[in-house]
Amino acid sequence: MFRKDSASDATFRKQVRSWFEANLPRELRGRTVRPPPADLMVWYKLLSERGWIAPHWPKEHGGMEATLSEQIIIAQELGRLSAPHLPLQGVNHLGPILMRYGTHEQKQRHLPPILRGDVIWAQGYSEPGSGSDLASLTTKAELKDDHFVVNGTKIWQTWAHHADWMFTLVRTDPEAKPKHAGISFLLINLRTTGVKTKPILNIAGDDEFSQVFLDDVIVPKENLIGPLNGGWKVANDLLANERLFTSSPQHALEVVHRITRLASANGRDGDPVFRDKLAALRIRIIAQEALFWQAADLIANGRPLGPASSTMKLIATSNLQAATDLLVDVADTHGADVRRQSVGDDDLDVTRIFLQSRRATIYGGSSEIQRNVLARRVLGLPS
Amino acid sequence: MFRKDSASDATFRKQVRSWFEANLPRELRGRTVRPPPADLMVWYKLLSERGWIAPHWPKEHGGMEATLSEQIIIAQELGRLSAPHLPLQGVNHLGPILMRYGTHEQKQRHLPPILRGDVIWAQGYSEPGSGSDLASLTTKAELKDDHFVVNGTKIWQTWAHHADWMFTLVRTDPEAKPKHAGISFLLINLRTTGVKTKPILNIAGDDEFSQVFLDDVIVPKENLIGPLNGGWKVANDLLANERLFTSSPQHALEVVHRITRLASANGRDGDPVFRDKLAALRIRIIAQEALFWQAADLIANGRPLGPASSTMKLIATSNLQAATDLLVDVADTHGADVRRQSVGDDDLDVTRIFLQSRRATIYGGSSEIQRNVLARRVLGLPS
Amino acid sequence: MDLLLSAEQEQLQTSASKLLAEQGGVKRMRHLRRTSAGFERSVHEKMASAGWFGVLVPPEQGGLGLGLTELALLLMETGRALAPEPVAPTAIAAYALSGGVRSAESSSLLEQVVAGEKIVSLAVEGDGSELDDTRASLAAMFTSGRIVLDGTRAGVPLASACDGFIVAAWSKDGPVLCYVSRSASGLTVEEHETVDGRTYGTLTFRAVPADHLIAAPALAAPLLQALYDMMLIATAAELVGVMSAALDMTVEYLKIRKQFGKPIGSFQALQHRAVDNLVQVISTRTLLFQICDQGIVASSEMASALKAYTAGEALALTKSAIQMHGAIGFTDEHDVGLYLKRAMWLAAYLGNETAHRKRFDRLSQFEPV
Amino acid sequence: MDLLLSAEQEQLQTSASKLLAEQGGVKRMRHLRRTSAGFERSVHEKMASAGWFGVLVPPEQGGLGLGLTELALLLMETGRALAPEPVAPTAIAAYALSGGVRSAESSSLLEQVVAGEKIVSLAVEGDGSELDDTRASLAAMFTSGRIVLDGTRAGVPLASACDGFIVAAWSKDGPVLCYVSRSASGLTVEEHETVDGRTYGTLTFRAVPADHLIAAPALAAPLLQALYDMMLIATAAELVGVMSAALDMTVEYLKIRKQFGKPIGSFQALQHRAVDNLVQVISTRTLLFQICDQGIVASSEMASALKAYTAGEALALTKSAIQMHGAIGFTDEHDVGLYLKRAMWLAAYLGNETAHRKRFDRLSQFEPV
Repeated sequence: MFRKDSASDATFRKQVRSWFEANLPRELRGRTVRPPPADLMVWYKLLSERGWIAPHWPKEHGGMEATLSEQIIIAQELGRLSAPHLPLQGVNHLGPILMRYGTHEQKQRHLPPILRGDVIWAQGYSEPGSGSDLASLTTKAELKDDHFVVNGTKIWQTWAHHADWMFTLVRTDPEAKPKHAGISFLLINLRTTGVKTKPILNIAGDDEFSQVFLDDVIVPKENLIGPLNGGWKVANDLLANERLFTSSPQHALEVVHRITRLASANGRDGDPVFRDKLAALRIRIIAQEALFWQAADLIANGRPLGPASSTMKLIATSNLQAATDLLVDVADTHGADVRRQSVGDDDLDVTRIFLQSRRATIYGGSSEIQRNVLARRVLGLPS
Repeated sequence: MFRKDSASDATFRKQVRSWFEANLPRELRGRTVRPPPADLMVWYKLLSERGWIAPHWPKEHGGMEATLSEQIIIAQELGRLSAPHLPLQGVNHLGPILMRYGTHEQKQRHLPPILRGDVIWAQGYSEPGSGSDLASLTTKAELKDDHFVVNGTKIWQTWAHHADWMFTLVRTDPEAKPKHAGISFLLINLRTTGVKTKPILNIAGDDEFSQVFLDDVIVPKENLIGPLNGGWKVANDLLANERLFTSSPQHALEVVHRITRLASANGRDGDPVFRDKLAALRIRIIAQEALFWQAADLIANGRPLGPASSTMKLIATSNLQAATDLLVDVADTHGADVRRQSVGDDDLDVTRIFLQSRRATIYGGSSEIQRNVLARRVLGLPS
Repeated sequence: MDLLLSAEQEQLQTSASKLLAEQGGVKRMRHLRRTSAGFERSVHEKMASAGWFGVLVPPEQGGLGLGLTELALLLMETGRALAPEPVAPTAIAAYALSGGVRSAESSSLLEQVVAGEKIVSLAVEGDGSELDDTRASLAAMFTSGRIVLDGTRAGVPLASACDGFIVAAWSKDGPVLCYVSRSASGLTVEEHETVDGRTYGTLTFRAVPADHLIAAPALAAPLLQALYDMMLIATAAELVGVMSAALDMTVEYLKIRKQFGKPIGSFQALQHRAVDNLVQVISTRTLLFQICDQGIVASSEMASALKAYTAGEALALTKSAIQMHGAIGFTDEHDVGLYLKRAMWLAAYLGNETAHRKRFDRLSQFEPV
Repeated sequence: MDLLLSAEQEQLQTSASKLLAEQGGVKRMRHLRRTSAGFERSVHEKMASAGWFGVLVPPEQGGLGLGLTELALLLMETGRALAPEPVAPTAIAAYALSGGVRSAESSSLLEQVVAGEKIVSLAVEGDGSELDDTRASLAAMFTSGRIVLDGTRAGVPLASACDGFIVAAWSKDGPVLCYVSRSASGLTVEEHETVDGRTYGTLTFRAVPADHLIAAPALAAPLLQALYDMMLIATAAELVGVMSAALDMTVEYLKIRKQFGKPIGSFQALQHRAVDNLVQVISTRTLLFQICDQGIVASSEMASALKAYTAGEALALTKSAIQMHGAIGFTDEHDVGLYLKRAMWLAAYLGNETAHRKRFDRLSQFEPV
């Protein structure tokens, strides 16, 4: 809406689109439940072979070194075909962290398998007692000679029960004040003795999450990333820019697309009350697009996003949920059916989309936490 | 909607309606700004002579001793003619307090002039520094022999600059803990030396409020109501039941009436989007009516309203504001005009109605305070 | 807490609550999700023994002869426990039988329904956009003394698991109500799974002979209207139960869950949200009771107002409950999600908030005091 | 804070803010409420000296040759200070003159407008329900070389106090734009007071000869569309200024005002509400700038999206600001109420949220990525 592709971006989009259309397996399109890893990693490896699995990585590490607008184009074109969500914790989270904080050996060892899709990574930050108050985490790692002994439990890892490794935050100084000064960033091989994982079904019946139990797990000291007790900064440093993609208007627009298809199938598209609601939603998403493109410009200009990422997340998540609300609304008496609501080739899957969108305002810093951050850091309100 | 008049109530309504129609001066109907006291008190005295100024007072004190449904009928019929708001602080607030807490002499002295409209009373609770946190009030009354010496200032009195007397809360024990244990309930004659009043215009340009300055004001000890330092209970005891009337659905319904008249005048009444909004509002008000009638039943059965009055106030005020929002919405490009928007005989006065409705969620315990009360007293959430 | 219930009504509510708790409460429902029947006949029979299905049936016909308020109380408890038995359809079917023509077949069927021996569901829903217009989709022909049905009926709760249906159809003289066994020849049931793990059905009738007539046009028209509105009210009652249980569960969690060294229920933003949810529970419940109080035949306008209001508030409240539970609320293993899903079905069933707001607008005239 | 303004743009904004503060800021507006002119010619001239009215006029025609972003910056400051001068109409009138036919009259008028010597307002608003459809209410006839106007134009800012109008009218060949002096014979102005203490006018033309033509149909059609959309954007810019000042004022108050022994800004419920208002400021401002960035002729669809969105958010924010101020916010003596009232007028002017949502729906096609 706000940006037309430049000539070179248009060429790039064309190239990406035709390759995706030719190569993304049809049975992986439009899935609202995560396919099994074996199916999914086929697509991961195809992208990897094409050199497109890590658009934002520098060439020296095997990435595309794509411009931000190219990265956005890839995300848009994947969304256009409703490509499945891949386990990209390694590519998106750990990779950039290793590039900034890893030693030469750490980079050599871990980056190539991420790129090839040989290793699936899970992110292990939250604990049962530490959600919004992450700094209170208690999983303990005691340094003994050349290794850590880790005890505790981590929860809400995406797909840890299918993962090979986990990057995680552990407490290495129980006395530290403030609490986040006693936390380190550690890589743990999930095949190590003493590690157990348990899948957790989400509200939509998808095995999205896991709990990981760590019982006297031996972790070599070389798996420490960044300084001992310096893990808080390692984990948080690159968060803001990542949020650009999680706050993309595309997620809500994909739901709008479902809404319009359903409405034209069931005749609601001629109802002025529906049109008013849809227009209100679309206008809100236009405002979100404006924020998104401005943030992209800031990042492209090397300027920090800062608390603006909290604003974006609040807007993105509330728009997404407003969209799924309208989807259920338009479905009327079928708003609770789990049978696939097919319109032409499309599976609209109203209930699952609605249920999954509950996640948005809870994970990655709940809306309440984002508001606390903005109250403190932008408005300067007292605590 | 929920209640049909009983046979005797129907007779009563007929009697009230025809008398109001015959006697309420036409120039006092449909006013959105308070007419001057001289005009207003004519109507007060007419009602008083008819014996209808104090429907809820017992007969022994000159009241009607009306049933609750009769009281509601009177309020409805006054609303039906858009009768002006009278200065009823004496009738509605002080009267019942005197009847419960006053001595024989106090009742004898103050009740008859209230009934006759010879004395206008103001309520002096809030102070510039004590709004939501009323118990922190600092206006000081020192007891010396047979009188108090009062110093301080009171604010947000309705019409104190036109009033003769004020009933007020003053601090008689500065050391008391908790703070509300050091507060007494006092009557102050506003013609006393040392009293100054200043009108305050509200946002709609009406001289609704006043500030009262008290500078070494001598108040006879006989003006103390209830025990020394027992004023908090005196002032709060009867609040819940009074809220029944302030939370009446009638206020929002009167705005709905304006909305429908405006919409049929400007053609919006045929617009499905408008009809959907109006239906949503009317349904909300129906739910409010249900609460109102249930509360009326509770009161009629002698059961305490308790925190339910907070629920009612939250719903009543948000419905009122939703109604004035819709009124402005329907007016579209005329939504900011102060010229009288006449439809037939009616003056719709969109902007003033909208602005005045801001009051609802601030005064009489703001919505924030009501939510605090319910969180603590009903949900038992910790502080 | 803010109701004006009689001692008898309170006792009915308490015993209903106890009965459901004894069967296993929400845990039971969790295990019954996506099973073929979706509910338990044995529990249905216990409900019958407690008189639930005769609540609206006059004593002389073997019922309790109570009113909508009592039905609402039972359904609020059903909603609170997420009990999957077809309480509302059965109780309302019994009402229909008791109010239709007195025939040997009807009386016998009524007896069986009230006793819990036969489970009868309701097939009276019109097409989604028509709501209570029964004309559209199912035709009734009187042929040599029998009624023969052709067409479809949608939105029939637990259609595959019941023994028969009270069916509304359209004859050349107007609407009729009749009884059709589940096993009637020419009747097929297409099952749809709902998000809360139960099913409802679409019935297709191909020259299906009805078992017997329940009401001919003159009687059927008002009866059908009453049934439809009663089902709206019943659905709202179950929603109110769902809402109040979700709120209670959330408030408990706010008191127990600690973050930043404090119970999260001490944070004002969450307190105020919980209070807004409390207000939703109080206002929907009060509206429900006041409408029930108007007597067994409520106005269609009010029934739609109630359904629209409750559907909207219930979705908002159960979503809020998930949010306040945080990550654990987003899992399948926590019960709070079951309440959201049940609210989704009840909100959609018989037409959602938008649909009933429109019906309200169509039916109602605004008359200021 | 989250903008990508150039150094020049930032400087323009700073100097505009300074100019308005030097004139007296909001206090000045308070004194000018309900006065006959409603604004000060002397201040208007200072704005002219600072180049404000030539912001959209090419340098070769005596303007600054800047774009919508710069106009938006000036208007945001105008909104922040509640300055009553007709900044948007004047600057957009100058744009219209610079983009119309080149004639001696036009050039001379343009020069005077840019110099602040003549104040020209815009009379292009259609009827409320038609928005940008100019056909309805004002007809233009070409009679012996002159244009003669008959009909009405509504919604003209400060109509009584200006020197003339850019008028849109409908001729048999299509729309025309022309200039009409305030003193033209046959022209009457009916004034309406607005809630913020200013006026706008309805013009009635009875065989009024236009002073001169600004654009004949071929040119007038796109120019008129651009003017209307530009005014929408300008109105939104002023609203964004109003919102940001109201938020700043509120946040200051939250820090200072104490209750229960603490600044009320330490209560989480108020913090979160203030944050929601911050998000409204950021998102409306960002949308404004991104639309301005698309160039001087924005799409009508986007202009309506912006007007709808900003009108809604501005009313919500200024109401919230009153609420957070509590009792003092409900008085006439506190400035925060002035912001609500200004928001009411700007939200209603040229069509409110509902109206522009409808226009957006009409103009836009949804195309997913």
